[in-house]
Amino acid sequence: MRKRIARRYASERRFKFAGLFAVALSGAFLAFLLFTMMGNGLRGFTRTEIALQIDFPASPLLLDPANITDAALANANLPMVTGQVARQALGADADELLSPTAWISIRDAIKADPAILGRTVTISVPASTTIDLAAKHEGAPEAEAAVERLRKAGLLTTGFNWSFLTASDGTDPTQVGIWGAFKGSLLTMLVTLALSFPVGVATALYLEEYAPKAWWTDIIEVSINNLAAVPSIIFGLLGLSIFLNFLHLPRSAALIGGMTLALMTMPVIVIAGRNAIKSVPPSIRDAALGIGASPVQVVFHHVLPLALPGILTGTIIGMARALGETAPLLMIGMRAFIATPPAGISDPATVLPVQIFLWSDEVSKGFVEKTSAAIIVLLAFLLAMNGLAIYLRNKFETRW
Amino acid sequence: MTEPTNPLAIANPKMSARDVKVFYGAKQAIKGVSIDVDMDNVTAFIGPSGCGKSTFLRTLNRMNDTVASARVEGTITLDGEDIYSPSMDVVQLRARVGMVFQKPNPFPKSIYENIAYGPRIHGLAHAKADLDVVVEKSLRRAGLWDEVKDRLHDSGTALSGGQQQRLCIGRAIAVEPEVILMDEPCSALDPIATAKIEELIHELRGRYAIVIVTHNMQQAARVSQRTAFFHLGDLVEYGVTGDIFTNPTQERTKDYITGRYG
Amino acid sequence: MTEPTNPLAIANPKMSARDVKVFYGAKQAIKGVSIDVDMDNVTAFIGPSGCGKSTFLRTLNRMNDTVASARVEGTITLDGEDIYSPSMDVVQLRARVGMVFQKPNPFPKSIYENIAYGPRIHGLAHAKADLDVVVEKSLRRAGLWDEVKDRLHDSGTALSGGQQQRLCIGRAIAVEPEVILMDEPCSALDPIATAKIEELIHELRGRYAIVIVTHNMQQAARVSQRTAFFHLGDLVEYGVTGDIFTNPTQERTKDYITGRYG
Amino acid sequence: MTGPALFLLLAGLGAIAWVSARARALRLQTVARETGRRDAVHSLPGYHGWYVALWTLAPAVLFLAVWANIAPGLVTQAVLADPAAQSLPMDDFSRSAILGEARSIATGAQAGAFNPLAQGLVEPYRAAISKYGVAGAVLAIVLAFAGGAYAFTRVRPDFRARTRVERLVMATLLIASLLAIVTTVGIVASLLWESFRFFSMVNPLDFLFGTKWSPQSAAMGYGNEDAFGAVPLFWGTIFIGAIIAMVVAIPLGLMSAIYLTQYAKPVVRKWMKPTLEMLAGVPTVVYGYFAALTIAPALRDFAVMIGIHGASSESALAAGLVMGVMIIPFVSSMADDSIAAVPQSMRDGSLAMGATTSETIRKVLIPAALPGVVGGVLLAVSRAIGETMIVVMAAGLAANLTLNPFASVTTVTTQIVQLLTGDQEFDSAKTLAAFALGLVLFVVTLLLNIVALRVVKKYREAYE
Amino acid sequence: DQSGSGGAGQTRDQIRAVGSSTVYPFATAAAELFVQGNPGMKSPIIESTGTGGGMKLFCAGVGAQHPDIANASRRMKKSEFDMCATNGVKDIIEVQVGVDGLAFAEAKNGPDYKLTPKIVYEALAANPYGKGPNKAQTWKDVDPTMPAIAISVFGPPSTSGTRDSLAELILEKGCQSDPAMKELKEKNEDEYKATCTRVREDGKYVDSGENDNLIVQKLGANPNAVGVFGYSFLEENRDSLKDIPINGVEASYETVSTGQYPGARPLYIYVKKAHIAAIPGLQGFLNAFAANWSPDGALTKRGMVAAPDDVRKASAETVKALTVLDGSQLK
Ligand SMILES: Nc1ncnc2c1ncn2[C@@H]1O[C@H](COP(=O)(O)OP(=O)(O)OP(=O)(O)O)[C@@H](O)[C@H]1O
Ligand SMILES: Nc1ncnc2c1ncn2[C@@H]1O[C@H](COP(=O)(O)OP(=O)(O)OP(=O)(O)O)[C@@H](O)[C@H]1O
Ligand SMILES: [Mg+2]
Ligand SMILES: [Mg+2]
Ligand SMILES: O=P([O-])([O-])[O-]
Repeated sequence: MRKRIARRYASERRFKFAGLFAVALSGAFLAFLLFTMMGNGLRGFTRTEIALQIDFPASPLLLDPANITDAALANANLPMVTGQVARQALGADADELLSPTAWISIRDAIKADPAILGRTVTISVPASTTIDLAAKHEGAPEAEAAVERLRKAGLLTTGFNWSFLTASDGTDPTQVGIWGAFKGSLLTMLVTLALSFPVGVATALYLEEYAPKAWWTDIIEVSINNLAAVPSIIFGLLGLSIFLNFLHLPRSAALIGGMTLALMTMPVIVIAGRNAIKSVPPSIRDAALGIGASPVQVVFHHVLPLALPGILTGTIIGMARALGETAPLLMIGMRAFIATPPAGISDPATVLPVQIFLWSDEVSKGFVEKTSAAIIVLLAFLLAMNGLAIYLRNKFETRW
Repeated sequence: MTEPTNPLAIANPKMSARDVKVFYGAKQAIKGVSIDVDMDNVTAFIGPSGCGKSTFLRTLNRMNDTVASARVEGTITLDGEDIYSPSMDVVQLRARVGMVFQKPNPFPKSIYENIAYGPRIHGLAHAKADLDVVVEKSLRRAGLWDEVKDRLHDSGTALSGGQQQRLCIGRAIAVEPEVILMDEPCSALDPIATAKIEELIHELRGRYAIVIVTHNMQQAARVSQRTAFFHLGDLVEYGVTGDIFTNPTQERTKDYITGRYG
Repeated sequence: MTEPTNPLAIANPKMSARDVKVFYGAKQAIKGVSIDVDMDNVTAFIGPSGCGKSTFLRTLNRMNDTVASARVEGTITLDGEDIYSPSMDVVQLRARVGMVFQKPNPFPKSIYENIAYGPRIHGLAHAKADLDVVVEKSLRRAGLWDEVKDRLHDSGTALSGGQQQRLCIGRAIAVEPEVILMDEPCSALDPIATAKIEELIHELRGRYAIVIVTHNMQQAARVSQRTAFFHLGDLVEYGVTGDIFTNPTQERTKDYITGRYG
Repeated sequence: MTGPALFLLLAGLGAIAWVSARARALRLQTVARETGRRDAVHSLPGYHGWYVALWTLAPAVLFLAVWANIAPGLVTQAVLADPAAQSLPMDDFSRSAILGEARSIATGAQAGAFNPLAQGLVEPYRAAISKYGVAGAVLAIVLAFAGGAYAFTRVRPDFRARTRVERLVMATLLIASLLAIVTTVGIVASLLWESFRFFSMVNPLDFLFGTKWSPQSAAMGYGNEDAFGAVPLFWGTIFIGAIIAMVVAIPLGLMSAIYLTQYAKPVVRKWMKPTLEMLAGVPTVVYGYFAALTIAPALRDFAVMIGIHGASSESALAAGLVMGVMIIPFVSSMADDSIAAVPQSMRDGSLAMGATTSETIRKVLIPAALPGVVGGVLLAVSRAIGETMIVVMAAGLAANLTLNPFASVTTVTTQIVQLLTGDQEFDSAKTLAAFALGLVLFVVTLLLNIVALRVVKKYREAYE
Repeated sequence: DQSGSGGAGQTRDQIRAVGSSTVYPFATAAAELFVQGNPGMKSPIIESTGTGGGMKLFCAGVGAQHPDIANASRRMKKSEFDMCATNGVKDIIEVQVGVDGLAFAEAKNGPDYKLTPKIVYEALAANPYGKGPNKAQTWKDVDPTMPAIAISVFGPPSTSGTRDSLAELILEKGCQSDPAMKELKEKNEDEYKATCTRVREDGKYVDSGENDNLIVQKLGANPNAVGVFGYSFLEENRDSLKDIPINGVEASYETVSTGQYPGARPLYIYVKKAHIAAIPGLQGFLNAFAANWSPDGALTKRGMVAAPDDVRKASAETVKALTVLDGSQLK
């Protein structure tokens, strides 16, 4: 008997340990994922720059200091001048050291302060990807040597890369940023929210509070449950054939992306909404009906306010899912190079996850860390949303 | 089993039901009940669990409309007007025939808002001052004013069970109903709170027609002047409370009152 | 309100509680109860709702351990051994002190498996034949054998309420406990099923120490030889059942028994 | 009149309608209440306000919606009638481009003209736009007044304004819920038509039961036979989504749920549960990237190390593993729900018999919760087989019928993406095959979900 | 901003290009250069849809809602041209912007393969010379001079234009080493095609998806494997990869651009002439291409191989004169 008890306790401990192990393993996987992304991605937020001394009066710039316009700057032969200056300062391999678009930094400096045209100034310009990677100890031996040389000369600085947050897609990894995709995500989410929230809440209210028991309400219910589980890529096919091919709405636009994602998010909101509405105790409805409130008043005065935290939680979760969604957007033309941030919902746009997908496919190795950095931005965004949902849930969790 | 019973003839009934049958889907819960309710007396419905007391009570202000499967036959009148006629506005009917439920169910709002809600949606008071008057009056009538007057803006759900139930009665009173229906209003309460509610019913009597469902025969005896005994969907006996308890005419009533079943 | 009471002195108690206090978080549900339970008598716990009958009952086989917020003070012994001592094995304790709940809760398995579950986990029977014997014996003792012997492999949940409750008693018996605790075992049953259970308790008496919680005083009178009256966490009075019902020494007991409250 | 100004004006009219109708109702009702019975007054004054405001706004807004669609045509006609339009090129597109540019400049959306011809049309455009703008605005305002006046005359104490307004609210709610059906119909329609065309080129039986998927055949013009046997895709989908992913997700999800609900301290549960839920919140493109660049190479190295030949770096295992991790929270939350739905009395019953916690869980709770758990797993499977980005990025394209988890397989969703974004002649069976695959996917997940929901529901009822 | 409804007056102030994923990096580079040279213009939108998908969108019609440019890693097909014409896209300008090298590569520590089109064909064909399924397991099975290493080739998927090039530039050449195949071509084009270009599907050839970075990674992890991809990827990853000579010719910028290295194919963009006048900047975008496609231009820095001088000259002429494509030249 004693032995038997001991055995049973041992099995109890094993079982409990298996549970703990499962939790720990799942948690560890998450930690590993986040850690890997952080490890790769944090580097993406920094950029290596090389200080370049330019003697403007002596340079063969075709620029009239009195007439600094965009067009004038574009025709001022800046790329060539930059190349020359760089070769003088850094040696023959300067082209390898500087980003091919380094001259843009000089252009912007001139634009910001045309007065510098009259003197010699030192401007920090982005280093090439090879140098950038080498400065972060990821590069080839030759590049590392070059970095060493530049460091010794005190020309090299590695600092936070603000332009990663303010620039848009591009071809040079040292110059790209996520602002365009971020804005695209924002616009898309706005459309999604504006469409799916009212419709979702209205549907949830109708089904939970008013719908008669009839065949067609059953159909609505089945469709909604089903839509919540339809693979997202199918929504992409829907967007492709209905919104693009049939309705001829503008391709690649945040509008279409938002509409497609709204169809996907709406059932999530309906289901969360129905659960929230269901958890409002019937006694509240009875109470209101019992003193002569009409069914619409009952819902809008009592049920909806009480269910709102739950509905909001569901909405945030649905929106978070939509924010991370990629597959359907590939089908509707958002897999595109869009370097001008969208100004409105009908402008061509891309979104963060698609940008990640695009960058993961880029040739240049500098994009690896940019991809991870973009992932960090996306994850931070999502964590914030999920955190808000959890906060709401905990704050308003009511036991009746 | 169903013997015809002779409901008390009441000269000028406030509400009157004639041959009312209620079905839940195919199941019949009320099998042809006729009864009159008047202003001057408190009417108690008693009977074993599941006999249809609540069901019948809820037909009186059409709360059964909210149950999709429920269907009502027969006529029920309020001041002679058929409450199931299409021209009857249910919302207004419920304002005239108020209801208090078994479990106190205050809105999760302040005490003040609980009372003010009804007058507001019925347009009985517009200015803040008017509302204040209505709230105070209703809480006074519900015997709650002294206990809550300093914390009108606390949540109604923070009150004790008995206070909550009185709040619900006050809320019903606030829309100036003519009839108040109470479905086992004390069953969730402790003895002291129960006593307070019973006292309150005494005070309200005469001003409103009151119908109370209870499974506690002592309570029926204490608060009511008329008692109706239901069994399996039938109104078995209806009469002056004293008579029913001391001298029931029906065998089933007697069995129930002496505790043979239930 | 708390007057000291003199629990029945029992010479050789099966279980014995001394100054037991139970807290749920900060709230005290049992305020120092001392009581002895013996083999030869059925002990009934009565008292108004919420007075702590169930709480106290569950301390007797440490089922309260499953409630995270519950905390027990004082000593409880089984055959003189402290059941809350660290050396006491809860699993074995519960095998010795069985429990039957208010709502019949058969496992969603076959009747056979319901009974065989306990013997199996405790290793009381290994071979199929042994198990068969145990199952039959337990079902016979629970007075259920004749009704179910032809459908031992039907689901236990397919039985009627009364049969389910007897199945649960049989399940408890199957691990050969010394004490059986029953928490309102008949409150979910109809009168006929109730009568069967009461009969069963009569038959089991003497073989097991039996403690039964009930809110039905007639039932307490019918099945028990000792009655303990609880009120607001106190053990107000404990004595021979006949005395308690005809001649209570405490005012509160009297009020309760005559229906002043509850 | 510009859009915003008209909008403000209408909003103002609506507000005036609301205020005046409400005031009138209030006055009439006060009188009625003093004289008449209490039901002489039906609706709150506010409802009368809404009723009249709706009548004021709805017709005008509806009219404007229609007007917005016909006015541009009228404007263009007017501009074309202008002498300056004579010099426009005849070809349709340049013409409409120039017109469009002129309009953009006229409305201020664009500053300078790209096409010199556009500049000349700006003035006519401006004139026409303002002409038709004013016309539309006047008509809208007239309509608003007419509607408002009609409704205003109906304000009476016993008029059931509340009923009318509420009926509109109900209609709105109903229409919203019908949108779900419209979406479903949209999906089915968009898949069905193209699939139909595909099946007119490829025998459905060959498609469903063929064991050779060789898209190069169709892609490169080797003919359609033998090219569209989708069984390897179905197998790949099942292998990754329903087998490997589930082998990861079911034990981890189930045991996590058990540990967190039955053993963990409340604090641990409070923090761990949302933490694990984050696994489902990570975007799938991130998982895909992670699977392709971190997990897959590691697995391949591992396979080579233990001597497995033909290990591919696009192994089914890499995609399945990562997908399994993604699915853990689905399984665990469904398991959590179903275990929680087993009545506490079952647990008490078992514990009271002297069972240990793990015995109670294994022998009572899990068997009782099994239908719910199964339902949850089915839902997770349907989610896994519809998952796209992970497999697009980490699973291969080789349509192998293999049991080797280190080999490369392909899935339905991967192929859909490939087929629609590859170098295909349009209208080839190949592009259309994407829709046929989509249809199959839709039908399968639909069935899985129906079954799963049935199972879960039935099981819930069993305890209610 | 894409505005306009009701038929008349649609316009767009952003250039739209769709099509090949191979041309995509060069088109994006051109787009960037275009914006740098024309400040104030919005950046063109380049969508990577694959050549065929791009053609479908391109040929759907003329107007603001249709793209202006189709990028292609192969020449437009006759059927596509006809479809364009049916939809009113009549005047199409064809510009060859450069050349993409099809590179064969192995890991830095690889076994130093030396390949010929014939070896590649015999190793990869599904049905070499129509003599039944390919049974070769190792390179040695194909050619005794090769090492006895299991055949494993990572290459473009059948959905890509790059795969077309592999078939056309390498496989067919290898196939034609057998004179019987040349005859077959005359007799039965379809059978010839199947025999000469169909690739085995038993796992020796691995369809490697669109993500060429992955191929690079895989080669690093698997030194015995051969990778086939765009030359630009080889250039970018010289630190971890080395090229495999074909017919003894090393893949370098020169050999690819002169066509000595066998894997070279033209890259095109197709432009709607009707859009040139209507879409602001379209001409400028073409000019940006033309200005940067020379051997020392920015596009070649991105990995594109410049076309031979005469082709470049002709293309520049086309861009200037906007010469329209004659459909009868197409296959
Ligand atoms: N919504 C419903 N649907 C179907 N049947 C119902 C419904 N409500 C009540 N019933 C049934 O109608 C009968 C009468 O129920 P009712 O609630 O009126 O009884 P009661 O007398 O109030 O009982 P109690 O004392 O338990 O409250 C019962 O058999 C009950 O099961
Ligand atoms: N899990 C718990 N957590 C907190 N308080 C509890 C818990 N269980 C019971 N209580 C409280 O302890 C007190 C005693 O409860 P108990 O269930 O023992 O009463 P009872 O006499 O069995 O009542 P009844 O006749 O209603 O079953 C009550 O006030 C109850 O609210
Ligand atoms: Mg009732
Ligand atoms: Mg109890
Ligand atoms: O995208 P493709 O170049 O392979 O057509």
